[in-house]
Amino acid sequence: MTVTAAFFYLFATITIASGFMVIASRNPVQSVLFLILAFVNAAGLFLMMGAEFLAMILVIVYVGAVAVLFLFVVMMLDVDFAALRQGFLQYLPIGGLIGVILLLELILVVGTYTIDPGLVRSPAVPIPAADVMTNTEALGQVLYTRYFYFFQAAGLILLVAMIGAIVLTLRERVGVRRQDISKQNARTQETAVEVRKVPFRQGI
Amino acid sequence: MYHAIVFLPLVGFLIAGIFGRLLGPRPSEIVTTALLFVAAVLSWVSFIQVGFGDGATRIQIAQWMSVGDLQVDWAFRIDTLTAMMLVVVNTVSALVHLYSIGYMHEDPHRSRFFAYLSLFTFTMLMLVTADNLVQMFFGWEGVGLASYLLIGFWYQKDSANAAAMKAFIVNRVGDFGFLLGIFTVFVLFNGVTFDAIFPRVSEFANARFMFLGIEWHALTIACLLLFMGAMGKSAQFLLHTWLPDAMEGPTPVSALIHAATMVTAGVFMVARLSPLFEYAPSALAVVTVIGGITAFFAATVGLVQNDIKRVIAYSTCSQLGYMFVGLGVGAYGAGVFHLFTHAFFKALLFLGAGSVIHAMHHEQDIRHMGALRRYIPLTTAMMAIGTLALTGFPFTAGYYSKDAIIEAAYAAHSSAGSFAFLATVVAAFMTSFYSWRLFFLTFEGTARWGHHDHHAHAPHSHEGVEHDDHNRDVEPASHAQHDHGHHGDHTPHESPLVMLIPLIVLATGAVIAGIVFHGAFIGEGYQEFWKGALYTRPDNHILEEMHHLPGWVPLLPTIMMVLGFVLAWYMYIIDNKQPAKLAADHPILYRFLLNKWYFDELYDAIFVRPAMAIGRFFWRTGDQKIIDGLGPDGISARVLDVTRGVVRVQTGYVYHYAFAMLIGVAALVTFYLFRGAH
Amino acid sequence: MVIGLGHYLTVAAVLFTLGVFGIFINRKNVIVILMSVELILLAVNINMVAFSTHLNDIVGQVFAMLILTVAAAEAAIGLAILVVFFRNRGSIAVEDINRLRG
Amino acid sequence: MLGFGILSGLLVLPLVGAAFILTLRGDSEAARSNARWAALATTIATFLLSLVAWARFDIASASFQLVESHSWLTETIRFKLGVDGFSMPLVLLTTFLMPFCILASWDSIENRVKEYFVAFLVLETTMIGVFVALDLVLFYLFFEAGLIPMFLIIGIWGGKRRIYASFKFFLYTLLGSVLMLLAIMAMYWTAGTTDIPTLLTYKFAPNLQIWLWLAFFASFAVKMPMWPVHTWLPDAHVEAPTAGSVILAGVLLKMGGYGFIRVSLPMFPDASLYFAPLVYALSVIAIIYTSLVALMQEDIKKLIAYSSVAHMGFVTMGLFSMNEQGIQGAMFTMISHGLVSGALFLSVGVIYDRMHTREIKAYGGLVNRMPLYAVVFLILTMANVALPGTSGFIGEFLTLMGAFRSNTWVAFFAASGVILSAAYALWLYRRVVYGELDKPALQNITDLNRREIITFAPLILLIIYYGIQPGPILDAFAAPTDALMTSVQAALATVKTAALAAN
Amino acid sequence: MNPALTIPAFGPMLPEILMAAGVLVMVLFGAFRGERPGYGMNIIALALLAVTFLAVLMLPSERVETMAGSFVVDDFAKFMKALTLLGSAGGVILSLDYMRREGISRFEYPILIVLSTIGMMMVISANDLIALYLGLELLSLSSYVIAAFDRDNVRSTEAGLKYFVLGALSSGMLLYGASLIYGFTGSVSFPTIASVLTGTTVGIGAIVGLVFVAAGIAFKISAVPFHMWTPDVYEGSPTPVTAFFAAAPKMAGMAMATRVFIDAFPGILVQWQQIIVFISIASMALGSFAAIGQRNLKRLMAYSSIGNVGYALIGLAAGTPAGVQGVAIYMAIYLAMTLGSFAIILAMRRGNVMYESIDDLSGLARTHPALAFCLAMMMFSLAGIPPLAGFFAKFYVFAAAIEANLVALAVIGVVTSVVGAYYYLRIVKVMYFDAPGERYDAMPFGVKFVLAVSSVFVVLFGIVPAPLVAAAGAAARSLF
Repeated sequence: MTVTAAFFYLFATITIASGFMVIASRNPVQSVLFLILAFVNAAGLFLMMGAEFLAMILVIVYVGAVAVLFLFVVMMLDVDFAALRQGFLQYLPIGGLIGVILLLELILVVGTYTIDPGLVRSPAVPIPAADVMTNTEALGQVLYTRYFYFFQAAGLILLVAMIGAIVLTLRERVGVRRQDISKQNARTQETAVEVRKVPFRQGI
Repeated sequence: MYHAIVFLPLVGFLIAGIFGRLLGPRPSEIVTTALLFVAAVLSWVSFIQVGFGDGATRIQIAQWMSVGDLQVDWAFRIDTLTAMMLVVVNTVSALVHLYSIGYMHEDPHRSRFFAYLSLFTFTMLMLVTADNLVQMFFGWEGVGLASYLLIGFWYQKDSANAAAMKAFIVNRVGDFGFLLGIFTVFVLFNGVTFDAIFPRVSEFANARFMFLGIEWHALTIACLLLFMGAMGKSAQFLLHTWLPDAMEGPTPVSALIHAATMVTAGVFMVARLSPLFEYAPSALAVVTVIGGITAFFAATVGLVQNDIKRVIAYSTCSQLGYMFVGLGVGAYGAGVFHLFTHAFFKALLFLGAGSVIHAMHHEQDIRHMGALRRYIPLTTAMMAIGTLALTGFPFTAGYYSKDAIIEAAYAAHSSAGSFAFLATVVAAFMTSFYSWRLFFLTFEGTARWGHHDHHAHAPHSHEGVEHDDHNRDVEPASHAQHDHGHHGDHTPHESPLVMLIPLIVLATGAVIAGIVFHGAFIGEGYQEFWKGALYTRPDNHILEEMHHLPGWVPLLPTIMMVLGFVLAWYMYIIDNKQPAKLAADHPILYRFLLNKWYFDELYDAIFVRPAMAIGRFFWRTGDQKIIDGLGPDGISARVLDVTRGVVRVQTGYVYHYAFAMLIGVAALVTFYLFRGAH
Repeated sequence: MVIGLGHYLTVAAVLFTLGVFGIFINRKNVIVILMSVELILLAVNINMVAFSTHLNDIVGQVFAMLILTVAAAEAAIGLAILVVFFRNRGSIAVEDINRLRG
Repeated sequence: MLGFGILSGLLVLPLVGAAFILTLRGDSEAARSNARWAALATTIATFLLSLVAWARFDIASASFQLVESHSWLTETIRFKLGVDGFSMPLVLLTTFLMPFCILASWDSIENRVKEYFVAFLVLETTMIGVFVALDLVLFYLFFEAGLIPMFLIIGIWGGKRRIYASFKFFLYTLLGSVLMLLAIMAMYWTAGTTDIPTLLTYKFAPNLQIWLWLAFFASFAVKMPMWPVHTWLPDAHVEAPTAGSVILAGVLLKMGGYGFIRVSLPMFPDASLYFAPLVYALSVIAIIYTSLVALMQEDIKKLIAYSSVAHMGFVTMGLFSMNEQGIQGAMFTMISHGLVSGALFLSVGVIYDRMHTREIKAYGGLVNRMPLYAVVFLILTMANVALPGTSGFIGEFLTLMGAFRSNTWVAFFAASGVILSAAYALWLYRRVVYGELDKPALQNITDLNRREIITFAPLILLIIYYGIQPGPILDAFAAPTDALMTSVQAALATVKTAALAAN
Repeated sequence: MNPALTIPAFGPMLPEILMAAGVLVMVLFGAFRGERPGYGMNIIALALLAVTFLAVLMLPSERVETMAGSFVVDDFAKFMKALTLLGSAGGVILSLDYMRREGISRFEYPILIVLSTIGMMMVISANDLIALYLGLELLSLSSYVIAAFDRDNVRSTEAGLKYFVLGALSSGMLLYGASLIYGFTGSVSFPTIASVLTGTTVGIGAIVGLVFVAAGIAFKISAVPFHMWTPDVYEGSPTPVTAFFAAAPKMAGMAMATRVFIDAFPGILVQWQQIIVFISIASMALGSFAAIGQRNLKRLMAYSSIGNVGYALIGLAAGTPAGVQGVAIYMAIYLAMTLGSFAIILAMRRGNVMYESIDDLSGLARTHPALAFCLAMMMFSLAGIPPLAGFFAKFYVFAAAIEANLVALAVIGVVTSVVGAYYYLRIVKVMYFDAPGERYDAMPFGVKFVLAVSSVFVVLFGIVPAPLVAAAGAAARSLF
């Protein structure tokens, strides 16, 4: 048993266990936290496979942004968690059975993995050896050239995400005071301050 | 000329039928009657030409059907048989037309009546002039239609409608056989014209034919099927039930259609097809037996009937049986001769009965008649002549023809012939008895018609164990003008001249037709007269043998006639308590006969009711429950069940939807794993 | 014992199943469903990277990276929809998302 | 004119009339009247045009005539029209019956008059289309398209259970025909074309023939309709307005028979021989079964509808007897039945318009007040029971003869229909027309009016004329029947050879 | 090692580039202009779609690959893109009046439609799994948002949420499948996959991957059993959005399915044919049966679209040029029928109330004869009754199935089409046979326009079918 294997089993076990906890945990906040744990350990697996850039992305983007976004929403939506507990086990047997069958089949399938060695030797874009070029650089080399199209498409998708999020959630609430910088800058003493002479002992 | 003979009645029909309402009744009567008289005169001319000269011919009128090897034309085949029939039909028809002018003079629908009569005459002429089986079938069904219309002429009478329907449907049963017979003939001979069939019959003398899975002697099955048609039309035993009911029609109709002409169409057909039947001895035996049974059976029923027309109707039925016996034993001439003479005396009897009914203000029950001789002497005389001719009084028409048949039956020396001989002899006795019974009850004895409210007295009948519903026997009183029967003069009155003239003419025929024509029809002039229109095989010598019988045989019918007369005289003149006593002593037999051997009830039980029950079953259970229930309605109900199930699956819960997707994927993956990749 | 491709694929398969499982077994809370989706995508990424390494082909990693990008966008939109739904319905319980059915 | 011929004209003319009626504005009495007259004029013009086609038609030729062909879906699936001796009389029947339908609807249709006539004119186009199509896809197109207007006619202007009846009619016949569509496609891929003249000469493999035959049979049997898929017909007939029934019985039912003669028999002769016993059995059952059912009906239209089923039994029996008499007789029966049953439904319409009921019980003694009607109804009844001298006889006689030649059992049982038809028809006549007029509601019923007389006169004249002189129609069938017989006999010969070889 | 820096050919991408540039302009324009009444943004979107449509038509007709083989243009892509653009335009036109009257008229709607359309066009032209996935996500994410566009409506947001959750699951499945295919074939590029997966040495992994990919695709075209979202989303979404969903993404989805199966997996046709046959039968059956139970028109149309996808898939199952031609024809005709039907649903408005129930059509033939006639024609067409366009659609797919010897499939297809005819007929019945209700408001111009165009197409297609048939034929041939 090598160190590699030990790390693999460590990361894999934690990933799977926390993945399980994501769906099993009763408190969504805990679920998010387990999700983060799963991602971090998955990043470990990525590292072991030599995909350093993706590992980092996973931690930075996922843990840093997406998971936090989840957490934020969970917190924001003031959900009564206590009321959300019934019925969990109602369909578990049949659902579980089918899930397990699917899992076994998938494992069976990957167990049969064979591939024509010729294909391995003739990849579309080979990964350069680590001493020639870092993983990050290699990705960057193809992403902006060969896969420029995908890059742009991903941009459009993010645009959609932005527009979508805005169009759904942004509300122009009446009665809400907003900061308007140009208005602030345009203020002068005349418009902002009115000097009144207050009559003595009478008030306004 | 033949065009005129056949089509003049049609012209009459069209004129009276289409313009009758415009013209009014009188012109319709005159036109149709006049045309018929012209046709009748022409018929006699042609009869003399053809029968005693050399006028046999074929006249093509038009093509009818031409389909593949089936060629059917509208054409006349004129030979002696046809010419004879033309005479019978047109003469009787013309006389009946004339008679009807008087008989129907109160009826508002007279023009329709005359149109129907002419239509009937036309179709009957088409039948007898047919040169092929299909045209004959045209006439065959055409007369059926006319009969239907005329029986149902008084459409307000439900019984008349029922009788009309019955007549048509029972005839259709016969036609069913006729059709199949035509087909068989066509398959055998590849043609339906007589010219195509007759010369080739001998080729098929031993041919076999598969029919309904049985291999038959081809000509026998063909003849049997055709004979089935004849049975229907000629009211032979088993298919006879319509004829008595047909008396619901006006009396002239009974005379024309149900005595003289239409009902003899079956006889004509067998005679016409004698070349076929000659080669089908088994079929002839059947004809003989059926004829014998009919002669006997109808006579038995006739013994006890009380309706004047029904008695004569059963007599007709019985006489038709005689004719078939004549044909069946091979003596076609005798059968046809009886047809010829019978037309005269039976039409005479019917018209005479009509005259009686007319005199009695539409009373038909002979139990309510009596002593009419004094009131309507001429009618009585005519009826007497008719009765004499019917019973075969020597030297009247019936004497020659009927006795010839009885002799021929004896001469046949076959078991069927012997049976027929016995049946006809017994029937001759009964014929005599019931004919004279009718005569005595009607014209002799005491007048039983004085009390016009006899309907109210239930057990007035002197034979009265039971009797028919009176309403069935009375022609409708709805003829507006004809209400004098109820509050006017009840005295019977002699009929007008237009009704009497036909009686006289027919009576003349009934007396002399036998003497004049027996030589030509069945005697020494046979060959020259028929000129092959009636075919007999070379080995058929029955006409010869008829003349070499033991001496008692020709005497027997006359003896029977006398016995019958004497018995009737005894029972209805001397000791008129006897009949009732006799009926009371043998109630079962009496009822059996009175109810016509229960044939109507039997048919009702085995055909009519089951047909309706099956029809209802097919409809309610077959169509609605089974076919619709399992078919469209059932399927749509199942579809809706499925729909409800499917809609219930769409629960609205995301996890169910996801689960469905998972199942889909898992199922497909499993499928491929188990199936394995190729 | 050499850690090969099969190990990674198995981990991915387990994660994938857990993700799917989380979607339809969950009755509580839509957010957990969104997280389950993230698990599925993580499993796919593990697959992608594992294959990429095994095939010595960088396309898999590019694909994985794009998947990450899209996953982020997806999460954003999903949460946005979730928020508007919550505003209307006052609940994010899975059982309550059932106005539309039949 | 762009190479479009007289047959296209027959298809387009009714549509033009329909379009014209659609342009009429408003629902005033004047507009309705205009719609009626426009429809009548259109149908008469169409009839006249079909007479022109008839005049140009060479009766002695077995080939397709007045052919026109335009590219349509692809080069192999073309818009091809033409007529031969089988279809020409049916086209004439269609165009001939249409004016009567319009006349029959003159007063009885009171609401949505325009739509009604539009539906009828569209229906006419589809019916003519079925008979003149020389491409199977086109044939199918018209075959099915007729469902739409008929569905609307039954559903909008029908009786009480019109919705049930219209759905049953539509779905039943649709289910039957979709299988035919698949068969057409299979033929397309096998023979490479859907051109009917080409397919008539194409020899399909016997095994394929079996399946194709069955698929077509599913469609035609429902359309005919044959037992046991006949139950839509009584419902549809009963609920349809008078003119709808006329067309349904007069023309739509004929499409099934036409299909058999156009497709099943000539293109699948082996299969037709193979399945002839089945068709015989169904035909005989239809004749006896439906006649018995007709006997028990309480609704006049239903009775006539069942009698139609029985008559169609004669048609199928005749067609599959596969000899001249049978085939020509069957074709003749179709024409004759078109006239007779059409006229019968018209005559039911006459009293329905007056009394608004079709219950037999509600009538009785009509002859007292309606003598003319009684005559008309009598003649039609007699034609319906195939009295010689009416057109009904020719067909029934020939079909029976044809059947007798190939199977005596069939003829034997079918001939019993002769008895049963007399029973139900006369019983109906007796219950409706004869008897005393004692129903209070009937006391003021009026006899035929001038329009109705004009409607019936030509029909009755033709019924009798063709009964006496069937030549004009029969001769048209002769040439194509001969052609058909050769192909059928060739198939018969192969079967016999095979049987001999097997022995 | 520096990969050679080559500039890819942008020509074939011109329509997409136009759209992308246009949408950015629209975003900027909208952001600066803010919320103002009027149809300005919609007009721009329509103009953009029109220009793109022309650009698509002007593309060369031979097959061109670009973007390192990720993007392909051929006749098939042109045909389907044209349909998609028409569908999107329909979605925009139908929304014009509706959005304003419902008070949800915002400039993002046309933008999202356009973005979604870009996604569709990417999908249609995708020549590898990554492009496919990205296009699909672009399409889907926009769709989720516009499903929930009526954000203050609980039904609309529920529709969006359901659509999103299930859509995310399906794209996860698709991705998992893609990863398996990638792993087992060593490539994401369709031509390469096709060249690898030939002969008899196809591993189970690729097939399982294909199953997962098929699941993702089937979700998009709402084929059973991945259809469950469809009725709910169709019912809940604002009606023009539903019309859009039923029209445009279906085109792209079918194109995607066709391209994936025909282009990438021709070698294992026997394997995937069974998947398609299965989901085709299931879709046809479910579409027909479930629709009978519906009272809501939009929901009914959802089941109708499920059924129609089943029919279109028959053509795909055949896997032959005739089959693809059938798919293309089917989708074109389906587009017209579906837009026409939704136009009528959108015409059912009195004041501020929209009516969606079948019973609300009662007696429409009396109150709005023309409208009723159009809807009746749509329904008969959907039922596949000749001579309406729907018949030809079915004709071509069934013909393809027969050619490919899929007789059982064809028979089941025609039988379910008869079942389906029942619910189409029921609508006709309600309109024509039942007693009339009150009149509806006059149709807005856009709705009228869409209805008129689609009705004319549906009714008169049978007279001149050749151009479309020929174009579809060319499209189909370009895939083989």
